[in-house]
Amino acid sequence: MSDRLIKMQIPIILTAIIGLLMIIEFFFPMPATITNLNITLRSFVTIISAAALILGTIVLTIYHGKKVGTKGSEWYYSIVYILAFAITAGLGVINVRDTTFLWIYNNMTSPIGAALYSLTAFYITSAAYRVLRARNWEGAILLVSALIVLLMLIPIGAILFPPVVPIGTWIRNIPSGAGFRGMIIGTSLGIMGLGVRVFLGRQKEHLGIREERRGSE
Amino acid sequence: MALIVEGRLIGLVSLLIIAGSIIYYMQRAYAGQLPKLRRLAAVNQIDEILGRCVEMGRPAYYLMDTVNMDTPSVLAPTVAAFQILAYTARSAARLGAKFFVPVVQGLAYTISTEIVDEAYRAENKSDELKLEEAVMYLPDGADRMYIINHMWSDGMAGAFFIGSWYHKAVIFTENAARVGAMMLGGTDTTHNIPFIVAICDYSIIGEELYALGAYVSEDPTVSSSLAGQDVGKFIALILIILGSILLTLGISIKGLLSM
Amino acid sequence: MSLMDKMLALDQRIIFALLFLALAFPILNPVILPMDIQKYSRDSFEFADSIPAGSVVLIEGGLGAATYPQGGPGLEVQIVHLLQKDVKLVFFSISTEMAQWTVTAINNALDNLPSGVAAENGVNWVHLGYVPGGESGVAALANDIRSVKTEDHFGTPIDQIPIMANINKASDFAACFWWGGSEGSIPYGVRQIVTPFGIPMTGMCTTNEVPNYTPYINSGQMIGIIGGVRGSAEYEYLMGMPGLALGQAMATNFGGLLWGILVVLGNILYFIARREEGAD
Amino acid sequence: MDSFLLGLIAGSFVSIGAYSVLIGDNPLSKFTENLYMGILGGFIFATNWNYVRTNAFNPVFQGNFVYIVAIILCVLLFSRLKTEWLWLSRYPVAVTVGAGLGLAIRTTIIADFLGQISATVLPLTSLDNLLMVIGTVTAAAYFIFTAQMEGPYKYVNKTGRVFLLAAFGVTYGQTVSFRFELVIGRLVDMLRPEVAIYTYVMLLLVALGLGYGYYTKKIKWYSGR
Repeated sequence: MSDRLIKMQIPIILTAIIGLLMIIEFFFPMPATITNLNITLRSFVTIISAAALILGTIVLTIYHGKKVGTKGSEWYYSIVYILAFAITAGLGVINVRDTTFLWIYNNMTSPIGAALYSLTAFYITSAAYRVLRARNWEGAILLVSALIVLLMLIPIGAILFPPVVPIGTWIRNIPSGAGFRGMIIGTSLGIMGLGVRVFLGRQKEHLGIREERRGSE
Repeated sequence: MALIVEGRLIGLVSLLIIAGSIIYYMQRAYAGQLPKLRRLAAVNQIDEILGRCVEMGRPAYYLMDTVNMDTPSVLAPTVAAFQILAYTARSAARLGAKFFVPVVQGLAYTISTEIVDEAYRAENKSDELKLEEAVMYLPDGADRMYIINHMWSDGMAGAFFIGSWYHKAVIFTENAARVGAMMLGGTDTTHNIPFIVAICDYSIIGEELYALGAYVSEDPTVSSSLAGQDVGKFIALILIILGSILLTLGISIKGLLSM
Repeated sequence: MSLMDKMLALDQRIIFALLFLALAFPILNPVILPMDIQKYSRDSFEFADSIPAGSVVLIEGGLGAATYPQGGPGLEVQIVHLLQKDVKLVFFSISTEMAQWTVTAINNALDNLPSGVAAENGVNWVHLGYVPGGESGVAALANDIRSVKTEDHFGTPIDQIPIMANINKASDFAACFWWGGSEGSIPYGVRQIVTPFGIPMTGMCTTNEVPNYTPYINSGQMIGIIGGVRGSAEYEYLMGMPGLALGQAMATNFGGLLWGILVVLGNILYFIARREEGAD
Repeated sequence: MDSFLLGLIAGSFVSIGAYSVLIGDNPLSKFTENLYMGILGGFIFATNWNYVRTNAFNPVFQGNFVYIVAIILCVLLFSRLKTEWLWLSRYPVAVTVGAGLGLAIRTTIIADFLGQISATVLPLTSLDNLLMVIGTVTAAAYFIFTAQMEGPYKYVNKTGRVFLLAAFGVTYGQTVSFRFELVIGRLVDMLRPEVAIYTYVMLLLVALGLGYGYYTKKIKWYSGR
């Protein structure tokens, strides 16, 4: 077996075969063997993703370990990481339903997660002050529709300026609905184009392969 | 037993037509007949941003946000983001820009490592690459703090926000803007695209994301496939306009569409 | 750098601090600004208000850890509202976690009850607890309560509970309140209680799910709906019982107003700056 | 002190740490970053290990040998630990990308492509319907790559962009009010009567510490653009 075959061609063909299996199963009535095969393949995908996450955390821990070992810049923070990782992973591997493990999750991870998620409110406001300016007609459209919809949604908006409710609802349903519909139609075609190119092996960057260009534009 | 699952005939037919025209245009390109495509400015902007980073001696970040490859709707934009990453990493290697790719999911992390490694190898700059620092796995969620902190301490000068973007879009773009980076953003998710468009210096939206992936392959036969996608758009436009006119006259084609 | 340029390039941390203050202030000191009541919330409230004294109603408690902050305050106020009107309440939940949260809602409501209102467990209200089986469980409950539940959430046999003496079918109830949260279970109620038995129903869901249920409201299968934290706040407002939901809604108000003012200010400054540049 | 109250206080403290990132890179945000990354990393490690164990190893032990393939694919992933073997991970990637793209294509064609077309086929009897059709058509035409920016297409492209921008503006406004609720939810927990005192003390300590650091220039103050 040549190097090129196992390093490149088989993965590409495998991608195409599995992809086509999923598509064919959807359109044509299939014998149970094929449906079961597809179900098994999809469960493989979730198992692979889970294993990949294990790999990721291991690599990250090695990185922090090296940092502590070589006393790299700001290595003391890495100790925080390693301690937190060791305690949580240790408790969790022994028993995922361990009460301390769940306590850590519920009272440390989810509040930080929620706080970080809510950072968006701050950045949205600071960005709005900076960029939502009627510099040109494009900016003006963005600005006006954003302001009207926000006013419609906050409870006091309709008291301050009653027409925002019908106007806001209209903008949300008609122009905005139409814009997103057009975009979704385009995106769906983009996905199909991507699929054809990947299945034909014309684009294989996702496998880490990038061949020399065939010619220049 | 029916030959085709009920309600999916038209879906299959349109898929075959669209896929067929994509393949047709790619075959024609092989024979030397290239369709005339509109330039996507983003291709040049990638190099512009990286050039700025080299000039200022500061790193460029390539962020992809959600890369859960077991979710089909996320996978497609992620694969497109990998295609653009392959080009960007190679440009960065050629120009000598410091390049940083944090990834929040294991499989995407493995792929990104390979892409970046391959890119530097292709430019014979493997010795300039510290792989474990250039491509990093960060647990999904914890990346928010890591990236914000490092954006400020590194003083990054360029950023790419490409892929399937969710709530992190506004967090990262606004921080990058405040740090003073030049940004190119592109996504196909409907909920967070406004922030990408409003905050980034350059943006690509929806289908352009996939188109950029094809453009940067720098293979004219690949980008020719975009002409095939256009056939699909023409079909959609004709169906909508004709269908609406017919419906106004009292003839409905909706039954036909859901066959 | 002129003052104008400084204002235009306002440090983001000042904006963050202002936003923190705008959001925290209403939580600490609930300032009640007038609010526009959405039609669906008003319909739902008026429906609850129209239930005659002495009748028995069915309440599904489907709020969980994620949805309780939004719907909980509303459910608590509704319990107070109905008990004050001398309506008898029968609770149930279609998951174990939600059954526990329903107990929390009942306890909080009883704490806030004005003195003199009768609220005895078993006489004025009963919590049947967890009903397994999803939609088929609801169907079974609607047809014959005793086929699914023999004792209530606290272990008292149903036959010893006074309120349950004449109750065994959906048709024995005057109304149904479906606090679905984000369970997506509202259709169960419509299909298994409203359609077969003709019991009028209203409910609550998270804001983003409201559009999913508008078809039921338009067809008259549901009478209004409480949507998210704003719906809960409106219930509190209509009852004149300001609580956590109203505080949160007011905080949204302050935040939204700050956002709007900043955007408008940014634009005004931008235009003045551009004019000055043009004049130079 | 019961573990419930302790949890609320811990939650409040780490939230302050998380919010400190708003100032920019500083020791507290760095500490919280590494703490959070460690906990989350440990959590991800443990839950996914549990997932692989129950869904891949257990079936094999029960005699379902197909799952040996899954385990092999997982092992191939670990080639990442040695750069020369990286190409081995192409096999698990191929399986994932193939299945994912296949699924994406088959859902998008019916739900997005035909679904949106079918929803836009409207009787042209009202202004709203007419606008809906024009908006959808021009927004879709905005993405035509074979048309040059000249002649009538230029106007179609511009009109499409108007509708797209209106859609983005609406989403911006809609997101804002929802995101405020997130901060409010966190603040409600941090300012509960029984927790508030700890929150204030912690805030004071943080303010003093960071203030001292910035004043003595021991911590770098980043000025935003």
